[in-house]
Amino acid sequence: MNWTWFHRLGSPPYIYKLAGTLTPWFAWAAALLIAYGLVGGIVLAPPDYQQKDAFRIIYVHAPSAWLSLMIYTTMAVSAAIGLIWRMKVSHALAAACAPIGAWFTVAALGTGMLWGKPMWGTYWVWDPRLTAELVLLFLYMGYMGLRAGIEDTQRADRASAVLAIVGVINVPIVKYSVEWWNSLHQSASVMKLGKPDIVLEMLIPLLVMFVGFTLLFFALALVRLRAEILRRERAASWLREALA
Amino acid sequence: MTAELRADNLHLWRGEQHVLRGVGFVVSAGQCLLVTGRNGAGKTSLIRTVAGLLQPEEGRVFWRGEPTGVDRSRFHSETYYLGHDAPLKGDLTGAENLRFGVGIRRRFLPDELRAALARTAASDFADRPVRTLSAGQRRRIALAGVLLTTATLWLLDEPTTNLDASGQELIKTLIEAHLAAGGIAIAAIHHPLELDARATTRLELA
Amino acid sequence: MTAELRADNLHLWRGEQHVLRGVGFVVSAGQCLLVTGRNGAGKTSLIRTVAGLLQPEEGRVFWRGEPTGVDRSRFHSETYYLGHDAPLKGDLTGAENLRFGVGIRRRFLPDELRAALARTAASDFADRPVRTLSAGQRRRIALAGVLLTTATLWLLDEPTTNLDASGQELIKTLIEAHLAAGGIAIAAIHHPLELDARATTRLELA
Amino acid sequence: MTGGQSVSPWHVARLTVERDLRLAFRRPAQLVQPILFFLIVTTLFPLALSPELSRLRDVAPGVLWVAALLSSLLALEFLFRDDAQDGTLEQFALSGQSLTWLLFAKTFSHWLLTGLPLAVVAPISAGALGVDFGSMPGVVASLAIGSFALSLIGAIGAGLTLGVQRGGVLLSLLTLPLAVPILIFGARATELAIKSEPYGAPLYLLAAFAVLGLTLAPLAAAAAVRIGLE
Amino acid sequence: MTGGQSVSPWHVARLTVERDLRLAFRRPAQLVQPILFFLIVTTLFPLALSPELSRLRDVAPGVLWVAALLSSLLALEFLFRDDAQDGTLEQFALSGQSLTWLLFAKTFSHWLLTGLPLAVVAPISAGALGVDFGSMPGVVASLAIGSFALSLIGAIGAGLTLGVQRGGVLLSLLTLPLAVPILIFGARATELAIKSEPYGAPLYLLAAFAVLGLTLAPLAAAAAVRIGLE
Ligand code: HEM
Ligand SMILES: Nc1ncnc2c1ncn2[C@@H]1O[C@H](COP(=O)(O)OP(=O)(O)OP(=O)(O)O)[C@@H](O)[C@H]1O
Ligand SMILES: Nc1ncnc2c1ncn2[C@@H]1O[C@H](COP(=O)(O)OP(=O)(O)OP(=O)(O)O)[C@@H](O)[C@H]1O
Ligand SMILES: [Mg+2]
Ligand SMILES: [Mg+2]
Repeated sequence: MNWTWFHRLGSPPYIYKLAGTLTPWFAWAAALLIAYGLVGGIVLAPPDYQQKDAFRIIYVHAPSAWLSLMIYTTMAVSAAIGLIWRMKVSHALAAACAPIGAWFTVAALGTGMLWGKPMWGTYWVWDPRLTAELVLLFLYMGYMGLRAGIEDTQRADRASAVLAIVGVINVPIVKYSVEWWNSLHQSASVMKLGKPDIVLEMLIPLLVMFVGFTLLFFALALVRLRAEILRRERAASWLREALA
Repeated sequence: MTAELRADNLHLWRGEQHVLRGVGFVVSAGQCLLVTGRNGAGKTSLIRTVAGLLQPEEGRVFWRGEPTGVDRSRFHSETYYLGHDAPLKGDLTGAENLRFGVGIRRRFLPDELRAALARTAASDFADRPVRTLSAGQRRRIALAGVLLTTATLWLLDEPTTNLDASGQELIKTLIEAHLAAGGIAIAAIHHPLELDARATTRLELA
Repeated sequence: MTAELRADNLHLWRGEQHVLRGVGFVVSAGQCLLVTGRNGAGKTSLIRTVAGLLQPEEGRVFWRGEPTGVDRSRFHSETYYLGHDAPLKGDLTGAENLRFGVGIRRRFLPDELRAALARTAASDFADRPVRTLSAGQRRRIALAGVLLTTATLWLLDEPTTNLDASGQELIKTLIEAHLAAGGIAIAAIHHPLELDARATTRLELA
Repeated sequence: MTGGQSVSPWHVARLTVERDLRLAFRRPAQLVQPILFFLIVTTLFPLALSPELSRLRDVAPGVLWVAALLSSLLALEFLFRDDAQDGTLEQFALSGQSLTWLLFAKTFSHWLLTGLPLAVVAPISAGALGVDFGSMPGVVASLAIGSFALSLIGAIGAGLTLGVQRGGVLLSLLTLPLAVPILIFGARATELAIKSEPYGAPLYLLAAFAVLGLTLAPLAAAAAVRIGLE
Repeated sequence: MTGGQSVSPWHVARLTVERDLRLAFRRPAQLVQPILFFLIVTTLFPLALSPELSRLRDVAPGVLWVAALLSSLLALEFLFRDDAQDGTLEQFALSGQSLTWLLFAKTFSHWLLTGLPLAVVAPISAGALGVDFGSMPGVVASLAIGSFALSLIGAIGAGLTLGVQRGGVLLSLLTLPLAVPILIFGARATELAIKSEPYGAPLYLLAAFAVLGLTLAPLAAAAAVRIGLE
């Protein structure tokens, strides 16, 4: 089997350039999709017969929540790759993901709380899903805290990788908490096997928002990844050549 | 293959610093490598790299012809590393420290323990909690541990630190006996150690 | 009264051991007392007793003719003690360590700080966190602290530990300059320090 | 040269546990500290809250479990700390023995010294909070199993924070999210036991966590410790 | 020889506080840890207890105060520990400056770094426990003053446990009994604040404790540290 592609992925200069090329594409696509999704969701979709307009928070809430989980998984997988194959770029990617994931988690929590007030009459309840999402935020913070606590980049990489991998256990807990425990929170209506039970006019903008958020994540992650690579490789010769 | 330690083109960065720049050497059974160099030259870093506690960016260390990373536990079971600080528990006595510390590596009889302590002139205080020992007394306990382990490869970082004149002499005798029995030693030193020149290689780090 | 340190008939027990048995000496301005003795003889204990960190069972220490316990803070403001381990914060740089560590004793200009660091050949790494320094580099930072404090009485426990050959020489030069300026030094040593014989007294602990 | 008999894994584990127990018994004051801490925290609540027993009994599971968790966390900090400082951990890593196994032995003796005693004295606190005598077996069992799982999970965090100065609080931060399921099921088991309802289900879940921890945590801890030694 | 200008007590204190702040800011992760710990502990309770807000509000003062106390205690362990280990404390004692004053400066910066931030973030936890927004000033004030008193009292314990390995739990044991009055009055002030009743009386008592601590604790701590150095 030909492994050159894999080794190329491990090379900082290659990734640095690749990321630079891809970022604008992702950024523009994200902007367009999110704009369309917002218009579609907030203006065009009909109000919910039960929730009236409050349900429109879903267009930010659900994609943020999905991404908070997806980003954690991405982070853990790339940390694992870094740990196993000693790939520096992979660690850099994991480090780049963490703050973005944390912000999406904050967004999911924040919009969820805003939504909770009209729906459940309170901003916060100690419900399994909500709690697990909060734990996810703590995990992100623990990850960043551990990184910040260890000066040496390589040691920080590997130590935090172990944590990211161990913490991945929480992802299925968030995902399936609604089914395992009876929860106040909505159970999966879109992200599930079989047909989604939500009307099409509501669904399409939601999916568009989801794809838009994902691309936004890609764009942000690549920008941060480039910064990470710059920081790590500041002594390397290829960088001096690239910048000269 | 007979005992032989080889390092090839080791490159190590510590933070911003390129500490080891292509260091290489071969030491075979009955030989001692004395590592010298000014403060900060990289002696400790080299010894820790050989022990496997630091990962070099480039280059490898071979033990009996095989990279040390391949069968790490076999390599480690033949190696003993003694760093700047002796790995002793203040609340245990010297003898207890050795019983547990060396005990996880090999079984030995109480007599062997006593003999090792006697050789480093540590018998008198081996039954006092290490916490109450002077700096040099601690080193002597740790040295008894080196003997008791019967490892083939000794990695010693400034072994004479804190030792009095008789202690300096002791280090010399111990290393000589170890080499005579076919062992290998790598020692970082600042003060000259008058070992038999034929058995000694010097490595000056810059 | 001019600078003079006198110890009278010091007796100190550590645990079960009668470590100092009637030790006494006088050192006056421009003089150095070299304390030698085998491991565990009581060198560290003696120095810590003089500094006031250990209380002798019997005997007293006099500074400028007065018992040191009487005006402890005046005695301490004229004394600097450097023990087996250098009192440095790993997270601060060498320069910061001195700025805060010595800063609570006296005010000094940044130039003085730079000069002290230069004299111990520590300028190159004075701006790196101490955590990332080698054993000898740390000692050099600590020695710059000794200079910067401008104390009259230096209490040094094995000052040459971890230092390379140039460092051994440095210690000698620093102590000589200190004595020439009318200072007093007490140093516990294992390796001979070739100081001017006229300015040196030896105390062999048994 | 490398002579002498080789050592069996059991011998290695026995020596490691024996060493830790001996160290602990050298300072008996230390032995009772986690217990006393637990007892004090559980008595603080009635002080800060209200002394009505009925209300206390309602919060008893929560109080007992939070106190147990905190007491574990406090003690966890020392699981590897001393050994890291004096170089013992380095010697473990260079001993040629399995680091995973050595760390597991250490974690086990840590539980023997901190978790188990806590479960044993829990009836005192529980009694003071108004729990009936008949409910005690459930309380003790859930705390014993739960604290074992906590020790195992904590070992990962303790390994990870080795290189970090003042890792204590960071350790708590890393361990708590992972410990939440244990807290929830443990408190649930205790609550059911106090209400004299069957508490088998959450207890089995707790045991499942412990088994999961048993297989994974020492591996992760060993990886973490290796990194920490660099 | 002993030349140079002599230093004023203010300069000494400023340097000491500056050093501690700088050390803390060198590791920003450490700075937020006590806060996070506090937030996490206060969120643990609802998990172990029950998620009903009305019931939570009842226990809120107790939970907040116990969490604050524990977070203080955890942090206290490091008040002198690092300085003792690396010999800084020894140099303090031998500096010719007043050890009492130096230790007071250290205690003050410790409060700045751990107690004060905790009081500042308390409204978040209080909110999660169902406390109304209007009650927050009382909650914050009582925690700020209380944590200062706790730091002072803790300094004595921290000094006394210097010589003791793994002093952490012993430290808690020594400090807790002295901290109980603070806990009681603090929780009382917070409770009154939550119920929107006047909470001045317990708050003054808390302040009185802080002043008492201010005058006595550094003296006792200095004596304790001197003994610990032997
Ligand atoms: C702070 C409070 C909240 C948190 C932490 C939270 C968390 C989450 C999470 C983690 C997901 C993603 C689940 C998955 O991927 O399967 C999600 C999805 C969702 N949430 Fe929330 N939520 C909160 C409040 C609310 C409220 C108040 C509502 C409305 C009543 C709501 C409705 C939804 C819906 C409809 C979805 C999409 C479900 C799907 O199709 O998978 N959430 N939320
Ligand atoms: N804390 C203590 N408790 C009891 N005994 C002690 C303590 N510290 C040292 N001793 C004993 O006191 C004696 C003198 O110790 P000291 O450290 O002064 O020796 P030293 O001359 O400095 O030795 P070295 O050359 O090894 O540094 C030794 O026998 C030692 O074992
Ligand atoms: N943890 C670290 N992070 C960054 N740099 C380090 C670290 N440890 C050591 N260094 C640097 O690496 C270089 C080599 O250090 P090392 O400890 O190997 O020197 P050494 O030859 O043992 O010196 P000494 O004689 O003083 O013990 C030094 O310049 C040191 O400052
Ligand atoms: Mg070295
Ligand atoms: Mg000594």
